[in-house]
Amino acid sequence: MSQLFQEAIIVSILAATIRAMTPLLFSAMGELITQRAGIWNMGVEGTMLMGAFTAYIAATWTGSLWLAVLAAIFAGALMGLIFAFMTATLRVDHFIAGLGLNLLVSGLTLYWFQSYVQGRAQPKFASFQDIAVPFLSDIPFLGPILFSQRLLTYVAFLAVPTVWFLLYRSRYGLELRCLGENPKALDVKGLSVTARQFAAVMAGSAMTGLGGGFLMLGLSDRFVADFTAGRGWIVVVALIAGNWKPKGVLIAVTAFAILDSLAMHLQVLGTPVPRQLLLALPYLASVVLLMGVRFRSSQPGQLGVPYKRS
Amino acid sequence: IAIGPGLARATEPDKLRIAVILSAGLESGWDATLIQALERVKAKKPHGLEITWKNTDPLWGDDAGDAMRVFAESGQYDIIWAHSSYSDQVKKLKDEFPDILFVVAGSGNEGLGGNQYWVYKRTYEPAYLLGTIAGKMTKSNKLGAVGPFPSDDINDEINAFFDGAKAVNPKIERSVAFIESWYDPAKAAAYTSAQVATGADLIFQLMDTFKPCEEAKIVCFGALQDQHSLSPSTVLSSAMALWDPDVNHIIDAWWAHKAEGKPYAGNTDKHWFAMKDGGAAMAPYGELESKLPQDVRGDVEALKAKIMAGSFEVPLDVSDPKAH
Amino acid sequence: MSTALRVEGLTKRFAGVAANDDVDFDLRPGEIHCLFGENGAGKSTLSSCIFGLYRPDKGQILVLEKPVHIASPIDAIRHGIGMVHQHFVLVPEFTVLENIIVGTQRSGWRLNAAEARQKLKAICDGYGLDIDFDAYVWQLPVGRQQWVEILKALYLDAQILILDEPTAVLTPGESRILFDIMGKMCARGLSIILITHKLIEVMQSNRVTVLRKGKVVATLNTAETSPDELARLMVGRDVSFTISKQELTPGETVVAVNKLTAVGLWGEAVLKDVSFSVARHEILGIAGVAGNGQKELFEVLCGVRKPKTGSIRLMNEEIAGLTPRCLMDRGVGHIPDDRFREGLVPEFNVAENLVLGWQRSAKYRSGPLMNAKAIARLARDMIAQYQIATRDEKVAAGKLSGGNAQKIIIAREFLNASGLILANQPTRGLDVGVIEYVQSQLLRKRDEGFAIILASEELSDLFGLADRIAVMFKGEIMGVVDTKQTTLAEVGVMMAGQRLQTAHSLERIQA
Amino acid sequence: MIRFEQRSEQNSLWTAASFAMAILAGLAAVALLLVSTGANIAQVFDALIMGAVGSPKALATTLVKATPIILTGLATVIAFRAQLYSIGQEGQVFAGAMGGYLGAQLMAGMPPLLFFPAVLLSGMAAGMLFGWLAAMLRNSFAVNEIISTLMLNYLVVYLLSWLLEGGPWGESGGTVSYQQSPMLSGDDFLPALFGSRVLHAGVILPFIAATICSIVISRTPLGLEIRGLGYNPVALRHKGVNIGRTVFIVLMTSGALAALAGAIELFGVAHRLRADNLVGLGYTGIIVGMIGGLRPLGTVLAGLFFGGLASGAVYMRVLGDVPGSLVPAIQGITLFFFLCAGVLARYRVVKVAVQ
Ligand SMILES: Nc1ncnc2c1ncn2[C@@H]1O[C@H](COP(=O)(O)OP(=O)(O)OP(=O)(O)O)[C@@H](O)[C@H]1O
Ligand SMILES: Nc1ncnc2c1ncn2[C@@H]1O[C@H](COP(=O)(O)OP(=O)(O)OP(=O)(O)O)[C@@H](O)[C@H]1O
Ligand SMILES: [Mg+2]
Ligand SMILES: [Mg+2]
Repeated sequence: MSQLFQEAIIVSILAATIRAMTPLLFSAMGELITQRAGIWNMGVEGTMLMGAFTAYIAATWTGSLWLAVLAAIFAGALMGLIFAFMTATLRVDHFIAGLGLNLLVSGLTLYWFQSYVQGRAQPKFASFQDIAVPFLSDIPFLGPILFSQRLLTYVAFLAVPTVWFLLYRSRYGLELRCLGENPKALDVKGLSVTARQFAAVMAGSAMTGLGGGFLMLGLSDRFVADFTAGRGWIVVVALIAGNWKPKGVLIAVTAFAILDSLAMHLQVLGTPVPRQLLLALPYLASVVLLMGVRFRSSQPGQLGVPYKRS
Repeated sequence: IAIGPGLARATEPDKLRIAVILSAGLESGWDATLIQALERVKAKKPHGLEITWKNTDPLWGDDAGDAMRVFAESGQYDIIWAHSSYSDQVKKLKDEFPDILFVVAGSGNEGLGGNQYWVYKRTYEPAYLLGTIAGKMTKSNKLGAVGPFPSDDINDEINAFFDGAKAVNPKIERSVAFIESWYDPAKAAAYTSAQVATGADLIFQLMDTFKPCEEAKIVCFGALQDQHSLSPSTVLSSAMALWDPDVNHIIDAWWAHKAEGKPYAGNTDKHWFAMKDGGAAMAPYGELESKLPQDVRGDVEALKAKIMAGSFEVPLDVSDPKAH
Repeated sequence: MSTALRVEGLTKRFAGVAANDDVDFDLRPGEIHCLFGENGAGKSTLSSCIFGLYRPDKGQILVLEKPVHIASPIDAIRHGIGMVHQHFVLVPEFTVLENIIVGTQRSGWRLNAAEARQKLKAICDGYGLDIDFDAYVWQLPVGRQQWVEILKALYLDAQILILDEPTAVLTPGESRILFDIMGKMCARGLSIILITHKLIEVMQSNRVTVLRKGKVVATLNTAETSPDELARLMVGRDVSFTISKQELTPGETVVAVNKLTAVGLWGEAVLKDVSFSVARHEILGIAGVAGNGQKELFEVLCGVRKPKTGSIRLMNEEIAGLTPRCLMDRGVGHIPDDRFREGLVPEFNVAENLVLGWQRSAKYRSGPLMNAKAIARLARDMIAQYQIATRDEKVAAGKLSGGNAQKIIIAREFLNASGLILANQPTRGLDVGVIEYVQSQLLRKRDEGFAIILASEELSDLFGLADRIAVMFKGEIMGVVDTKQTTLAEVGVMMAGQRLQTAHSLERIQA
Repeated sequence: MIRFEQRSEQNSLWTAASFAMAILAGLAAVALLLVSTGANIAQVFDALIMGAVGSPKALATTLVKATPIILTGLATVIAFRAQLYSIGQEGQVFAGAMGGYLGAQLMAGMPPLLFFPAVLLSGMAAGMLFGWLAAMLRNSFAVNEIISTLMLNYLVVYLLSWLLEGGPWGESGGTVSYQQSPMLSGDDFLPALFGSRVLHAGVILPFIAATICSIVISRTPLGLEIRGLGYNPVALRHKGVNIGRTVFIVLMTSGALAALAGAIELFGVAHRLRADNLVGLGYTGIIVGMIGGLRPLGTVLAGLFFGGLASGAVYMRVLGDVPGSLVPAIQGITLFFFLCAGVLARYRVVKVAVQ
C-alpha cells in the first residue's frame, strides 16, 4: 500500500488513466453532440463496437492504421445514419432503438468476425505506439504522464475544447443546442429539424465510432466477442454525471478512469482486499459520488423525445 | 472371416467420429491446442481408425447440454468431447446413451465415472521451468502474472511459475492480476502495463496480450500454446498444453469398450498427463534465444531432464496466488 | 381593393373531422383583422395553414393577390409572413438574443451576434421596446417572453403578422402596450391577424372574422358591430356578460391561512407571511401580476409544495404540509394554471383524465379493477354537461384545443371538490361562451356553500365574481379589500407594490 | 407521391399485416446476411425450425429458454411503461439466483409444497432489494436510475464472484473451479412436467406473471398510475398520486420479476449457482419487452420467439456450418424490423397529388 505513493507508481496510475480515457473521451464527446441535439443514443456500446470491429478488419486487411481510423469513423457515421433514421424519421423510442442497435452490432460483428477468421489463426496488426513529444516528454513526473501517449490521445483531449467551441461559439452549435432544448423553435423558422438531427447524430456517432476504433488500434491488437466490454455504458454514465457539459463530462470520465486505474494498481500491488472489491470500486464510487452532488440539471429539455410537429 | 473372438473382431470399428463442443473458440489456446492434437493423432491412425470430428462454436452451460443431446441423438458420434466444465450436462445424458463416451475437460467438472471421462490439464511443470528462467533473468526481482479468474488449473501454473523463480532467486516478489473476464484484451493490456509500471520486468501472460510487453521491451511468457508467433520480439517461451496423450488415452478407452467389449471406466478423480508423459511442454525459445545466458539455458535443460526422468517433482500448489 | 393575404376555400381535416371547412378570408394591408371563435373553432389551424405548419387539404393562399405555394414555414417567411404561436416556442435556456438569431444565420462558422444585435436594437428603438438581449428567457416574466416571440417574427422582416392569443398571458397593462405597438406596426404597413377571446380587444381591431366549427360565419367591420352580436355569432345564442351575483352572507370560515411562508428551489423566499381566510359562500379573489407568488400559494394550498412556516387550517384542522392526496380527500379541488402539465396527462384519453386522482375511489372500481363502464358513463355525462368538443371519450386529451382541455379539468374538480375550490386562471384562453359557463359554475359552487380562492389576471373576473380581493406582490399580500368598497385604481396601485394603508392614502391624495 | 399519415386509431388487420411484413423483411435480411458469408440458407432455416418447434422436446426446450427472458421482459415492461428506464434486469437476475440460493440453504428440508414457493420468493425478495436501492437512490438522492441500475449490474456480478470464490458459497473439496457453488441436492430441483427431462414446473410462471401484469397495467388504478407516471409525473403529483411510492412499487416489482427469472434458472435448469448461465438474460429481456411493444402479452410472444431461436440455434450450430453468433444477429435484425413495423402500424399510406 505504501508503495502506492512512490513516484513511479503515481506516474503509472496517471499515465494509465490518460490512456484509458482516450476512447471514452472520443465517444463521450460524440455522444455529447448527439444528446445535445436531443437524440438519446443508447447505442454507444454498439457504435463503439462497430467502430472497433471495422478498424480491426481494416487494419488487418490493409495494414494501414490510419485507413483503419477512417474506417472506424465511417462505421460510426453509418451507425449514426441508421440510428437517425430510426429516431428522427421513424420516431422510434430513442432508448429502445439504442438498445436494439447494441444487440444488432454485437451479433453482426461476431458473425462477421467468425466468418472472417474462419478457422485460421486470428490475424493481428501492429497497433499505435506512444509518441514522445520532444522535450516535453522529458519533464520529470508530468512528461511521462502527459507527453508520452498515443497521437490520438492528444486528439481526444483536444476534442473537448473543440466540442465546447462548436457548441457554444459556432452557429451550428446554437442550432444543435436548440434541437435538444426545443426543436420546434427551429421548425417554425422553416429549418428542417430532421436534417439537422441526422447531421448531429452522424457526426456524434462518427466520433463515438472513433472511440471504439482507438480502443482497438491503440489499446489492443485483436478482436474478441463484445470487444468494448461495457465501455459504451460508462460513456452514457459519464454524460449524465457530467451534466451534459464538455467540462463536466471530461471530469466524469477522468474520475472514472482514475478510480479504475487506481483499483488496478492496488490489485497488482497485492493489496490484501478481495479483488472483487477493487474491481467494483469505480462503479461503487460513481454511485456514491452522484449521491453527494446536486446541480441544476442541464439535461436538454427535449432529450429523447421524438419530435413531432403538432 | 473368423469366429469366436473374431466376433468381436467382426464389429471392430474402422471409423471413429468425435463431436467436439468448444468453450472459447478456435482463437483461444485452450480450444486450438485440442484441435491441433486431434490433427496429429488422426494422422497416426491409432488402431487403424479413421478419425473424423466436427466442432461447434463456443457453447456454454445448457446450450452445450442441448448440443450434446443433439449429437447423441443423431447417432452419428462415438465420442462427445465437451472441452470445458460440462459434467452437469453430461450427468443428464450419460446413462441415456451408455454407448457414447463423454469427455469433459478441465477444472470445474465432477468425476462421474462410467462413460464420462474427465481429462485434466496441468501445465505447471513447464510454467515452473519458465519461472526458473524468469528468476534468473529478472533485474527488478519482481515478476508478474496476468490471468482471467483464479481456479485450480490456473493457479497451479501461476504458483509454479513463481515457485520456479523463487527456487533460483529467493528475492523474487510476485505480482498477480486477475481481470475477471475471459476476453478483454484492452483490460488485460492495462493490467499488464500496471505490473510493468510497478516494477515487474518479466510477465507470465495467460491472456494472450503482449502489446504492453512490446512497448516496455520486456520479456514475456505465453500460456497454453506456443505464442512466439504472436509477438516474436517479446515471447521467449510458453507453457504449452499438449492433448495428444489425452486423446490417445480416450481413444484407447473407447476402443477397449467397442472392440474388446470392456465396460467404460471413466475416472472420478482429476487425472492429467505430466510433462514426462507428453501432456505439457515448454515451447522452444524463439528469436529471443540469444538473450538467454548460456548458463541459464544449461540449468533449464538440466532441470527439464530431471523432470522428464522423474527425479525431480515440481511442487503442485493450487492455492489462490497472492501477490507478495 | 388589393389584399395583403387572401385565403380561398381552405379546408383542413384531422382524422376526418374538418377543423377548417371551406374558409375564405382576406387581410388588407395595414389592418388588424381579428379571428374570433369558440375554443376548437379552427383559428389556430387556419393560422398554421397560412404559416405552412399544416398543409391544407384544399384551397389556396394568395399573398398580394399572387397564388403562393406554402409547404413549410420557410416559404411563409419568404413571403413575409410571421407568426407568434399560441404556446411559446422559445428556448428557456437561451438568451433573448440567441432565441431570436438561432437558425437565421445563413453563412459563416462563428456565431455572428454583433450584426444581429444592431438590427434588433433598431427594431426595438423603432417600437419603443426595451429588452435586455442577454437575459436568459427563463429569467423573464411571461409578458416579456411574449415580446421575444414578436421580435423573432419582426427580425425575420415579417410584413404579415399572425398573433395567436398573444394577450392570454399578458397583464392588462402589457396588453395595452401590445396594442400600442400593433398600432405602430400597422402604421408602417404591416398587416396583422389577431386571435383573441377577449371582446374588448376584438373591438380594437379593424375587421373581425367569426369562425364556428371550422366555418366562417361572418366577416364584419368592427366599427359596425357590437360585442353582443359577435358573441351571438360565435356561439349561436345570446351570451350574457353581466354576472348576476346573489347576495349571500359568508358562513363559517373554511380555510384560514396564517403567516404562511415558503421557499423556492434555491432557498429564496417565494411566500412571505401570507395570511387570509375564506368562508363558506365566499369567493376570495387573488389579484396580482403573474409571477408574484400566486402559483406558489396555490401549490402550497393544494399540497404539492411544502410550506416553510405558518399554518393553514381547513375546517379548523391543520393541513399545512399534508399531501395533495390528503387535501383532495378533505374536499379541496384545484384548477392549476398550466393545464397540460399540471392538470392533465395529455396522452390519456378524456375519460381517464376525468377520473385522474380518483382512480382508486370506490365509485370507479369494481373489485380491484377499474370499472370501465362507470368511467365511460361519467365521461359522456361530463362531455355533454361541459360541452367538451371531442369526438368521444376515447380521444387523447392532448389532441383537444386548450379550451376543451380546461373544461375537462374544471369538470373533474367541480365534481369532486366538497369544501374548497382553488382556481388559478380558470378562464385563461377560454372563449366567452365557456367563460360565462365557468363563471356561472363558480357562482353556483359559492351558492352551494363552497369557499373559493380565485386568481385571475382578468380584473373583470375578480370584480365580477369575488367577494373580497387580496392583492399579491412579490410573495406578499399587499392588502385584502372588499370588492364592493374598492376600485380598480386601488387594486392597481397595490398590484404595483403599495400596501393597503398607503394605497388608501394615495387614493385619498389623488381624490 | 405517397405520404405517411398517422392513424387516429389502430387497425388490427393493418397492424397484423405490418408485423407480418416485418417478419418477412427480417427473414430476407437474415438470408442476405447468410448469403454474404456463403452459408446454406435452407439448411440453416431448417435446423432453426427443427430445433425450435420440430419435436415435443424441441418445444419443451423453447419453453424453458423462453421462461427467463419473458420474465425479464415483463420486468422491462413494468419499468419502461412508467418511463423508469431501469436496465438493472441483468443484475436482478443474478440477485434472484443468489436470493434463491440463500433461501435454499436456510430452508433446506422443508416439504416441497412450501420449499419452492419459499425459495422463489426469497429470490424475488433479493431482486426487490435491488429495485428498492435504485428507487431509493432516485427518490432521495436524485441519482438517475439508468446510472444506478447499470452500476448495480456490475456490483452484483462482483459480489457473486466474491461469494463463489473466496467467500462462503464457493465449491470446496474436490473441484475448485471457476466460480460455482456445489450442486443443489436433487430434492431442490424444480419438479419436472409431463415426465420430461427438460420441462420444469417453472415454465408456467411467466404466463401467470404476464396475465397479472397485463391486467394490472391496463385495468387497475395502479396501472393507470404507472402509465401516468411515464407520461406526466407532474400532473400525477397534483392529482394526489405519491410519485415516490409509485417509483418504489414499479422498480421493486420489476426487480422481483427479473429475479424470479434468476431463481427459476437456478432451481429449474442449472441446479447450481454460477454466473455464466445467467449472463445476458436481463439484456435480452429488455429487447424482448421492447419487441413485445411494452405490452405483457406481446412480451410473451416475443419471448417465445426468442426462446425458439435460442433452442433452434443449438440445432443450427450442430447441423449447419454457420457461426452461432448468427442468432444474436437475427435477434437484432428482428428487433429492428419489429420496431419499424410498430411505426408502420400507426400510420397509413396515403396518395397525395403533387401540387
Ligand atoms: N487424460 C485422461 N483423460 C481422461 N481420463 C483419464 C486420463 N488419464 C487417466 N484417466 C483415467 O483415470 C483413471 C486412472 O488413470 P491412470 O492413468 O492412473 O491409470 P493407469 O491406466 O493405471 O495408467 P498408469 O499406470 O500408466 O498411470 C482411469 O480410469 C483412466 O481412464
Ligand atoms: N394536430 C391535430 N390533430 C387532430 N385534431 C386537431 C389537431 N389540431 C387541432 N385539432 C382539432 O381541430 C379543431 C380546431 O382546433 P384549433 O386548435 O384550430 O382551435 P382554436 O380555434 O385555435 O381553439 P382555441 O381557442 O382553444 O385555441 C379542434 O377540434 C381540435 O381538436
Ligand atoms: Mg492450466
Ligand atoms: Mg388556438
